[in-house]
Amino acid sequence: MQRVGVFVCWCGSNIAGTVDVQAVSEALKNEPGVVFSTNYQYMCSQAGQDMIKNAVKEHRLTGIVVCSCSPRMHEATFRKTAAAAGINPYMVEIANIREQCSWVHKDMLTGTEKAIILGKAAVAKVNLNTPLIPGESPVTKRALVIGGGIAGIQTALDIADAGFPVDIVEKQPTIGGKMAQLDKTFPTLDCAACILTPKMVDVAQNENIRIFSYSEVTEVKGFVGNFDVTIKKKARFVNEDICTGCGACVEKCPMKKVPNEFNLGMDNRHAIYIPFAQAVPKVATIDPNACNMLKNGKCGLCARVCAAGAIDYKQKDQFIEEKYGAIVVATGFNPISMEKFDEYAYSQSKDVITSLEFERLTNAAGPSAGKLIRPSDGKHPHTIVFVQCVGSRCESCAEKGKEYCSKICCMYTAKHAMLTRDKYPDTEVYVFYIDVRTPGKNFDEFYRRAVEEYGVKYVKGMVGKIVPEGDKLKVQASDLIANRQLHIDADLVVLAAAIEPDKSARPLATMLTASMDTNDFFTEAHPKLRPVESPTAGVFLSGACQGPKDIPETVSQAGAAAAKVIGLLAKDKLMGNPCVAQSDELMCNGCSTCANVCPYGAISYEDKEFRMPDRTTKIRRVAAVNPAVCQGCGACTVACPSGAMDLKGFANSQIMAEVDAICK
Amino acid sequence: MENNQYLREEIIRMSGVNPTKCMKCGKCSGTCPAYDEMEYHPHQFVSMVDNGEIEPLLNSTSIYKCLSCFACIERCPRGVEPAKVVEAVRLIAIRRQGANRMTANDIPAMVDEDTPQQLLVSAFRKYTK
Amino acid sequence: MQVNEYKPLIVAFCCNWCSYAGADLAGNNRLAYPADVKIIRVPCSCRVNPMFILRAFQRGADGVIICGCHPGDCHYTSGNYYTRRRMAALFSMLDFLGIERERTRVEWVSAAEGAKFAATMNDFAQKVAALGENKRLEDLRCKK
Amino acid sequence: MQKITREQLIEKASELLANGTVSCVLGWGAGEFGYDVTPTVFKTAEEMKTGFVFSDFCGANFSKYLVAKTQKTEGKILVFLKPCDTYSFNQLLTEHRFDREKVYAVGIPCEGMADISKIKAICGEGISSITAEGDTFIVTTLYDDEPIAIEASAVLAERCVNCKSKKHVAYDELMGEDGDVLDSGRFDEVARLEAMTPDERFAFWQNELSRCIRCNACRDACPACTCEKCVFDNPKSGVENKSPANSFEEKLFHIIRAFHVAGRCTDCGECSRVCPQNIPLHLLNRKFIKDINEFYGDYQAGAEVGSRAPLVNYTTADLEPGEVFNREG
Repeated sequence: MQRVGVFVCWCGSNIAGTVDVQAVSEALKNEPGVVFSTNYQYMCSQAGQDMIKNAVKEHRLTGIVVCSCSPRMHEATFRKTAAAAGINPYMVEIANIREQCSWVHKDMLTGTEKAIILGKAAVAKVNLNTPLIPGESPVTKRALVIGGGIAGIQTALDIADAGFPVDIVEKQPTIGGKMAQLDKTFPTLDCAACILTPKMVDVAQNENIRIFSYSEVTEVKGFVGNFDVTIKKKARFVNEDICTGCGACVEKCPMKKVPNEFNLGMDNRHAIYIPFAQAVPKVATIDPNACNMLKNGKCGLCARVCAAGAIDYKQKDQFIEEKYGAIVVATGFNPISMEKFDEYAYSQSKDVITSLEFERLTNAAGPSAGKLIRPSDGKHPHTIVFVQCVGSRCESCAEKGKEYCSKICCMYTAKHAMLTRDKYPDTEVYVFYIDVRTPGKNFDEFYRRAVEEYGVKYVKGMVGKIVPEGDKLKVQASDLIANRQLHIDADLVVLAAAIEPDKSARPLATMLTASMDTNDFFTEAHPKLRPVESPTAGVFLSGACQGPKDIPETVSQAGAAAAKVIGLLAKDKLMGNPCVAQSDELMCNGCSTCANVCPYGAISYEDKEFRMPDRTTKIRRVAAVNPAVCQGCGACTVACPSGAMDLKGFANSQIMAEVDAICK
Repeated sequence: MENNQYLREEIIRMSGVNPTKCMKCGKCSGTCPAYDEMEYHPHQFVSMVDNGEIEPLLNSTSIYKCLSCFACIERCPRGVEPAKVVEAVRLIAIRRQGANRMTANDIPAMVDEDTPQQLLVSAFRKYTK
Repeated sequence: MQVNEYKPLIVAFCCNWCSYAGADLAGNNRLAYPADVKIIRVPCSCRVNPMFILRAFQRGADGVIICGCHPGDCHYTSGNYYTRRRMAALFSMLDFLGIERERTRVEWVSAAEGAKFAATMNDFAQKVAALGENKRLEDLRCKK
Repeated sequence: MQKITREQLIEKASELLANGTVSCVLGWGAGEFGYDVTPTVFKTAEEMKTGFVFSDFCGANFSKYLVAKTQKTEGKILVFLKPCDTYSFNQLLTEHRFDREKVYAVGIPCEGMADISKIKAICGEGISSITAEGDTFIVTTLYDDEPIAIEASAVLAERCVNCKSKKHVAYDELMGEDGDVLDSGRFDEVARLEAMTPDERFAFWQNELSRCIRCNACRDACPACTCEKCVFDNPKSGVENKSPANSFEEKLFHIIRAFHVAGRCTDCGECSRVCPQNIPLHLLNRKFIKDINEFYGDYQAGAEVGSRAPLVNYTTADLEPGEVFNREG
């Protein structure tokens, strides 16, 4: 049995005006466990707190009930008081007799009556309280960034600048991501390479950053501050440490008909390749599916010309295990496949291209050296039609498109249209739109410039059908403002394809037990207030893996994620919230229901041996809650049919006792 | 589709309006008191002129239905001034031979006691050259 | 004229982050609601076990209301979505057993909605009072 | 009448015991009377020949016994599963309640099982034997001189009249032909109750549940109730009551039991079959199933291993609890 002390606060006249505090403290004296009950003008004042401390000593109290203002106001205060008096801070319960009683009820009788009942509930609860001690866990002072695009690069640089070591895992042979493929960037039109490549070099030169390129995360164990991660470094058949990136091997490689993924297959590369001139690390990679030497042992030319002797045909995948305190997901996005949009004839005509392909076509380092040509015949296009929202905001055809707005298309389409008119004033450029969405600094001005200064023809309405005919593309579309159908003979059609999270995100989310929405975007811990954190503690979100976003937004989010990581790594120890779920192994069925509802992936299962009454042993699967990860919502406690799962601080028995006290 | 660049440039010159500034919000038509009377509405004037589709406008009575109240100019968030476009189209029509909407002979039929004289004068100015 | 007006007993489970704060705000703004409403603080609406609700009825509560963050605003991301499904199923079941559907309610009250909290409680208390004492949940088994 | 015979099952079991595939058989053993069966583990073909039963009274769903038996047995256990049993089997696998590797499941067809209480309603108590002849049961009782003939179809169990599926969703081997998921009228009775006024519904359930004696048979037979320790047996849960202390508790028990199995209940009907007071407990479960289907889309627990039950899932667009009733108009 607890020895409970009850302290009723007047809060000046705030409480005492509507509640007979004397009657309350008298009434609560008779409650089970109560050995001391008093009232005072301001419990939260120094004098009030001293009164509590003295009473704890004098009456050997083990539990405290304060009838006062909302626990949201002074729970922390009175917990500190309890700790100072030498009892566990979680042995304090607050009865809210101000905000939820004296302030909302007018007459003394009802106010007093209710205050007594609320006090009784708090006493009933505190009788069942147990001392709780927040768990402590150490923090590994190293961060992992998954994905080496602009999001991952910026996050890694910011963390490294704060003095913490960071590893970047990038599945491609080079970091840089989508931004490296872009030509110019809106709304300022600086060239993507000019602003990105210096950052890539910074990453390569930063002592705190390691790059695992051509690598993937294969396993994640552990929890916030203590992740154990396995990284698979895929064999690139070139010794990274000695390759100088001179490119002699690439020149000599006889296998030159491999579709170049960096240029989206619009030209070819060699079997041994460096994705682009400014690649980081600037190291060659052999494509095992194309290399003759690796396929059938015939060739070996690259090894012969390599002055550094870096070629190693026998290289194997390597698995690296490393410990991290925090993980940042920056897996980025891809344009969706256009194959299913038959109405736009993407599969039928080479001259129907996606916007990313258009980027490569206009990029000086691209397949056409920056000259805008029709991919089919290399001719200069005169009439160009841009179609926005291809696959975006597409609710009815889930297997084709995405129901969300891809956010970046309006701006890059305006950019493409503007740049085309700027460089080739002889072209006629149409943009078909449903809405033009330009919420960003200098964004709308940018789009208006495309219309007003560059004479881009924006037509409200969608293209319904594109039919290749001769060397033209017959575009049939609607002009909703003029209320008529348009027929345009286009030379080139550019589709603003919706963007989707990278395919690697889903398996990664499973590994991280980080939650995702139905579109495979990572969910935030709070959509407004914690936008760069995953609900899974220690996992942070950077860039388009969380939702479509442009470069400025990605960079800000990357910085924000880095700040959160730095905040975490700066701590030596993590103090947990002690009010977490706990499973009683003896009653747990191991049915996984609780893990299904846990938003944080805090619950895992293990096979445990139990001694049975008949001295046999039995191995059963049981749940275990990781207190460092659990946030204490209690969803699992209700999902658990056997009642094995309970929440410390808000236990079934405690809440039930409150219910009983109120209903008596 | 008609694309009369000559007339387009002429109207732009006469009105001093840059139709590409229009962002097709429709506020001009939303505020127009003569909307129900018109076949082509203020926003369509701007957009059709921009597309060089002038002939349908010239042949429509919409150009005479505009009251020149300038509400559209007042309200346009982009400063496009649709009424000036309408006025310019009207002038193109009036300047064509015999295309005056009114002649002096039409006046007596319109006069009644309540009609202010000023209205007749301004209408005469507006519909003839 | 009835002298002793019947006073219902209402238990309100409020999530710590939104609804409990909403109730506090109602207090701050001195927005009155009946003293019949007694609030129990839970971390999240998804902490409310159907057993607590039935227990309250068993011990003589006349109405039980659960308040949580608006869907999409849950402090724990998804707790209230589970509450929504659980309570939809449970309340439908209570109705199936012939228990007055007005005795149970789920309401989303944000920390900013002090006025909504008070209005909700006034309305709920009024509806429950109109039903009178809760007999059905207390003694379903009562011998014929 | 069942298409598959006791002898065929014994033959199959003997074969699997002999070739070492399984070490024992979990099957229907003879009970006290000719028409009741008890879960029995047979170790040899000989044991089966004497004690194994398969008849129109083998409705019992033994999948839940696998939880305990697989823990205690070396080698694989042979279990015969009727189509409805396979759903429970899968649901238990979804919940990791036993090791699939330790079970050899043989799917057997089912033509529907007889309900002994329906037979007793016709011939009264004191049944000394029941034999099946074609589509007729010949029942002899202590009190009647002449055997009584009863059409099998007239005494088919309610759950078999409204059979939801003749399809086996899990097995290692199938005897006979597999059937299809059926379009049953199993929710008709729920719908009938829903159409009543609240007062009528209350009266209905008051009448039914007031007969409850808290024998816990429903819980003990239910394949979804496999908790290591039931909340109602656990003093820490705060709702412990092995026998009712006050008049409310049967109701609390049945509501909570239905809620705990909601989304997990495969609608096998064991609860109602074993209820000595003939309370239609399956209607509570079916109400949840019907609601879940209507609110969140059709879901059949146990149809596949690893599916996520509706009450531990959500969408952001789910209907509000308050809309549940508006929906009905």
